[in-house]
Amino acid sequence: MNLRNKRLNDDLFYKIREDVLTHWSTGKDVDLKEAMDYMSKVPDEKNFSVQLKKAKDSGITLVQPRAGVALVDEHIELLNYLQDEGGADLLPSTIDSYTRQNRYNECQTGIDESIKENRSLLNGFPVVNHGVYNCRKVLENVKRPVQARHGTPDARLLTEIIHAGGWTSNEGGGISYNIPYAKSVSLEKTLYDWQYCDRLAGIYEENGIKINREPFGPLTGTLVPPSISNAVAIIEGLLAAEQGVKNLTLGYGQCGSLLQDIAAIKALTNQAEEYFEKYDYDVELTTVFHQWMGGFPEDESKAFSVISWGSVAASFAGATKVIVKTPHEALGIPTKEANVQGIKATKQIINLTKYQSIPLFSELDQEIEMIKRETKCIIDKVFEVGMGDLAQGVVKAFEMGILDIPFAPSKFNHGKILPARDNYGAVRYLDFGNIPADKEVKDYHKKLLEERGVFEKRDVSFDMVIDDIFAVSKGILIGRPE
Amino acid sequence: MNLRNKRLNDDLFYKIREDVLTHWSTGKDVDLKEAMDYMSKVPDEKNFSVQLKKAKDSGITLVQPRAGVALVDEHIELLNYLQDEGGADLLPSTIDSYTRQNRYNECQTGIDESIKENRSLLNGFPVVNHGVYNCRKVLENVKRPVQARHGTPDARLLTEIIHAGGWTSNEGGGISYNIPYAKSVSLEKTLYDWQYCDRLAGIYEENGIKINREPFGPLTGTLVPPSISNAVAIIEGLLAAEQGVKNLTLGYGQCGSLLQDIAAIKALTNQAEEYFEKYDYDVELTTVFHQWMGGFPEDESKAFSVISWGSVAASFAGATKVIVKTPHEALGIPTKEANVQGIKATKQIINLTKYQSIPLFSELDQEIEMIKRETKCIIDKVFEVGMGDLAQGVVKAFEMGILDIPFAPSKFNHGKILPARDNYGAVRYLDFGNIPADKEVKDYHKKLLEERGVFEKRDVSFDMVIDDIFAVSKGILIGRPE
Amino acid sequence: MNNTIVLGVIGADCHAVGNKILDHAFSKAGFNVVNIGVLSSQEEFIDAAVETDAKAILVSSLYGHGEIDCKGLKDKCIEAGLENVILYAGGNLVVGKQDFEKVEKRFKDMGFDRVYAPGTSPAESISDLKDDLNFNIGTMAV
Amino acid sequence: MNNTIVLGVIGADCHAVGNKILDHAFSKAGFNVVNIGVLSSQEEFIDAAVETDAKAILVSSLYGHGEIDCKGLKDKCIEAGLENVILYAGGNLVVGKQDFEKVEKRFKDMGFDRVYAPGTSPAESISDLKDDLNFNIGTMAV
Ligand code: B12
Ligand code: B12
Repeated sequence: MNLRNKRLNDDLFYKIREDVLTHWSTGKDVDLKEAMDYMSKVPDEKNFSVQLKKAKDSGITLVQPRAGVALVDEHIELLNYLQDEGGADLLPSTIDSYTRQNRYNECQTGIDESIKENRSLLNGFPVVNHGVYNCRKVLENVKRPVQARHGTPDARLLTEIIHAGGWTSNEGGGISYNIPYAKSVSLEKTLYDWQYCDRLAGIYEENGIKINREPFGPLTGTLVPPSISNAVAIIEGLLAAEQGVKNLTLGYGQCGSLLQDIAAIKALTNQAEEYFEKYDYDVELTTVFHQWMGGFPEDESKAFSVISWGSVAASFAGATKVIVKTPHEALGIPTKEANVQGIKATKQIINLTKYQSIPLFSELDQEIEMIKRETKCIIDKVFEVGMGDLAQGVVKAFEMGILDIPFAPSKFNHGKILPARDNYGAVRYLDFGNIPADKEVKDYHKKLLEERGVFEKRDVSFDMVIDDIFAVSKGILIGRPE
Repeated sequence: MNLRNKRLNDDLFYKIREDVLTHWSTGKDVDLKEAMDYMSKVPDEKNFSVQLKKAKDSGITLVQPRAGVALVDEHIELLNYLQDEGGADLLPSTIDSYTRQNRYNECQTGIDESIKENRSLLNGFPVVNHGVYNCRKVLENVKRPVQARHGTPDARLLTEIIHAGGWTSNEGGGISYNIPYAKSVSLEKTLYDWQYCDRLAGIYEENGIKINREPFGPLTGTLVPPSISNAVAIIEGLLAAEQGVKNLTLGYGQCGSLLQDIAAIKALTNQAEEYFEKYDYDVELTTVFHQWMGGFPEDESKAFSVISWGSVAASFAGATKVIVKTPHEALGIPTKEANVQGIKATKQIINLTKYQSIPLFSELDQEIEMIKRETKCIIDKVFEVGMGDLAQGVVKAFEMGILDIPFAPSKFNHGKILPARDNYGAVRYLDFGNIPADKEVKDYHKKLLEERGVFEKRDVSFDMVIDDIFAVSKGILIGRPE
Repeated sequence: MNNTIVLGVIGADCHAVGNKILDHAFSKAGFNVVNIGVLSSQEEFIDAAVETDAKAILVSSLYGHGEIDCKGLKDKCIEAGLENVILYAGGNLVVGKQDFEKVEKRFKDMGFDRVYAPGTSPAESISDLKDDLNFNIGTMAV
Repeated sequence: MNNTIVLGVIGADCHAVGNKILDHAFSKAGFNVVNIGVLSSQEEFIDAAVETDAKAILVSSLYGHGEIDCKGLKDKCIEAGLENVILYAGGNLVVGKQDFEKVEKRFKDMGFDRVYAPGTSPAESISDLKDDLNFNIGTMAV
């Protein structure tokens, strides 16, 4: 394995492919030629890229839930319920955690027990075990595009199966589906494996079939400063584009400060476009805003408000789609009814705010510029340590802590940065670790946190971080001392 | 009755009072001297004015529900539930509709049947029938200030009873509790009767007891343009101040456009202060923001979002308190559980947004100036037709349609103005009726509505008004053609 | 052909918006609407119906006291010789969120011909009333 | 006095935030925390406990497969000579929003000494563990 940010050549790709398709018995049903035929008949209403482009052009924010259960018919029923009762614009298939770890045997146990107990014992849809034809069955029995949402470090077989199955979008990336989801999988491996997934999307594109790719924006979902998640999103976008991906949705997880959230999405769109242009990639770019991804309040009324607040930010930020939480979030995988409640609440806010906007006032503009400046500093350094090669750069950058994701489980993550909220609720760097930033930026963050310290009459310290982690689940935004 | 905007003199006041206290048997228990004694012992935590001032000074938005049932003990239980479970900062006692019409006999039937059937058959707390001692019982059994919220054209006896009962705030006014609530009660009568209520508050103030007064801001709750409700609020504020009221909370009902809602509250505060200064009244001013007062969606998830959206606007507008709706709004008087859900959802948004703010960007500033300009035009004209007397001016202004409240039931309302939303969701004048406005203002509204007409490919007409009336209950803001 | 109907909001109820909408919608659908408005007593409904020879009385109640306020209306109609006049009720007829089927039954027992759940669109009741009165759409001025 | 505890997230579960918080909180409360982190197998828990002579094993499961993942852990503990090691479980132990009492019972039947509902604050389990281990606060380094 010689990791380079270069398009995988056909020989290599098809050699790897031969092996990948043997990882589980359903791999043998994937026939690329036949899959292209099938895909070319998927109507526009069920094509992710087409629907996203339409939404982007008309300035609308689409609504997408997360959902997946162990068995095919139950999964179809679930998706139809979300689509018909909730009015979901885009459909998910959230994949279970065993599949994510390529433990297909355990999936099989889960499927068998789910059949026996007549309830889903898996936390998602075990797509590899179900295989190509069941993916098609799912797609053919719904009215909207379907996307796989997972968290799989090695998603190569999964990707083969879902696309051959007619699903036109795949979430993930070599960084975003490794560092927050794995403990000891190397970045070389996941970057390489995701090049495969991206390349497969590229091959479909070269055959005239539109496939949407979506790096996972929120990472650990817990107080991630916008410049970190934007840097990762743009880098994964560039890596995907190199493999021939043409339709990209870059993501961001709500921080909770309206101003910062709007700024982050605007900075992301703007800066990603700059980089695509700079590196000469022709990409159709859209954005996804994730409602609050950290710990939720248990109380459902409060959860509804967290959902609404995320919808407000998504709408005013002008995200192309919003990923919906549910009133059950703090407790467990939502029932389909709870999922529909989340969708309805979200749509209501989107509909109320659809034609409203907040202009680019100067504080907002300043926040955008600050995020872009921090992000650029990180991305440039990644290129630098990779000696111009972005893939190599990412590996080195994580080693050195130039890229560092707060609270991530991976041992390849530096784990030195600490985020905390400033006195107005925006997420700032309490400790930059080795994240590169110029002195002015560092002073800026320091000043903001000290302001909070003065207000709270306490030192700027790790206590703030802990209090902030618990804050939203306790019904507040900033973890003030009690 | 000689209606003038002049402080009622003592002779007249006490003469009227003698009669008022005979309107129902409980009137005899009101002893002003003893009431003052009682009031002077009500602690600060239970004084409305004190709590509002505190909130204003610390820039916090307090949360208050609406609630009331037929029987005293049940009412106490209800309020405690809202206070302890919901965390309500201020408590209401919503009065039933028979009391509002002074039909105390029917109240008695309602009370009797409620006892028999062991469920509340009245839509509120029949405070006059329950009398002074029961008011005190309520106050003594809760931890927060209590306010009467009603809609009573002639609230003189009610006002005597609640204040003697230790309740430190009274909602209402000669316009706002007549035009939206009555069909054929003259304005002379209600203005005169509310002078009495205001005067009584003034007398308490002169004896060192703080009483808060709150004109009812939202009026019919249905597409009321901000300049109309602000004009009425300021006028009722001036009328109250003349009678010696020192602590005023002016209100506004959410229109649904964030920009317009923030602008309306800011315009209201600012302009009310200008008028109080101009007429030399020394008033402690606070504001109340009412979550959406028009038709609600039946679906509870959607209702939650309407509640949240109102909370967002209240918080960013910087209102001193917000009045809460519930997920049951479209269907019927909420259970106490539903009421708590509304409070919790609201508090969650208030807590999430507490330290956030939206600066005064130029579009917002322009909206504020426009509202103030329209409002001033109306108020000045009211003074003019009243030949300098505000009370006389109000009567004439309604006759002439200078003041005109959309969809109001009163036959003394002109009923000629028509409101509709512009293409961005703000409520504008589709027809000014006789509302005074300069040409530039009229052209401005016309242009905005024509823009919507073009967008919707239809003429600006009454159809828009109807569609807008139903819009929010259908889950949208602007009633676009289907 | 007489297609007069009486419209109003009963009792101490001041909710005026739905009433104005119903007036507009039934008028537009060709009915001759006699609207007695909000805060109307049973007697006012009956007097208006007698005076105008109305074919139907549409009672709104929004504020929760509908059950108390509507009691005995049918009897008074019969007394006044209006036994054949069609009686509809709609709005938020009872206090609180209740099972609508039970509410419907209670109002039908009180003599109402049709009962409408909260937020029913005017189109529904217009079409019902046309059926009940055997009005052919073609014969109506629109 | 030995106050070593083993902390980890079982199965294919990657939820790391709660684990880091527990590490911090138990360490601060004076425990010697051996944190094996996320994605840990039953064997890893047992090996760590044997190696460090731990007094308690605190198993987190957030992602919904807790029931499957924890099956048999107690037996393996006994096999490894850890029959006296205290077993706690916490997090979001099962798929979906379920009645906690039932969940608690199921996990107790599996041999866990204490079971914690979603979102329980660290303070609660720290105080429980001090009781269970008869640790006197005074004897602990803070
Ligand atoms: C952040 C988060 C993520 C992040 C995690 C990042 C990371 N690596 O840490 C990301 C986005 C990656 C993620 C992924 C997934 N997640 Co997740 N996630 C959450 C979320 C929102 C917050 C978790 C959190 O960090 N809380 C804050 C910490 C401080 O609290 P805590 O984890 O609850 O831990 C505290 C207590 O529970 C207690 N505690 C925990 N363990 C123990 C053990 C003992 C012995 C004791 C005494 C106490 C104790 O003490 C801790 C400290 O106070 C929760 C929902 C929620 N709680 O709001 C869902 C949630 C846990 N996730 C869930 C799921 C299903 C997943 C996924 C499978 C994907 C999906 N369906 O979307 C994947 C899992 C992949 C995998 N292999 O594990 C579900 C689990 C459902 C269930 N049990 O029925 C939840 C509940 C959301 C939901 N309602 O669907 N998730
Ligand atoms: C606006 C409003 C007000 C305004 C009214 C202004 C005015 N003068 O019109 C104000 C603020 C003044 C007000 C006051 C009160 N209100 Co109010 N109000 C509302 C609200 C929010 C909207 C009503 C509305 O205008 N809807 C829009 C119109 C177009 O729809 P509609 O009225 O439902 O009518 C349509 C249909 O129902 C149907 N329909 C109606 N009648 C009939 C009859 C027939 C025969 C047919 C076929 C169809 C039909 O057709 C209509 C047109 O489409 C409703 C809740 C809701 N619906 O969201 C509460 C509501 C009606 N109010 C309520 C109450 C209790 C009151 C008060 C007593 C005070 C209080 N507790 O806060 C006072 C009443 C005072 C009095 N004496 O009547 C309750 C009634 C509770 C119950 N039934 O259990 C409601 C349901 C709110 C709640 N959940 O608590 N209110």
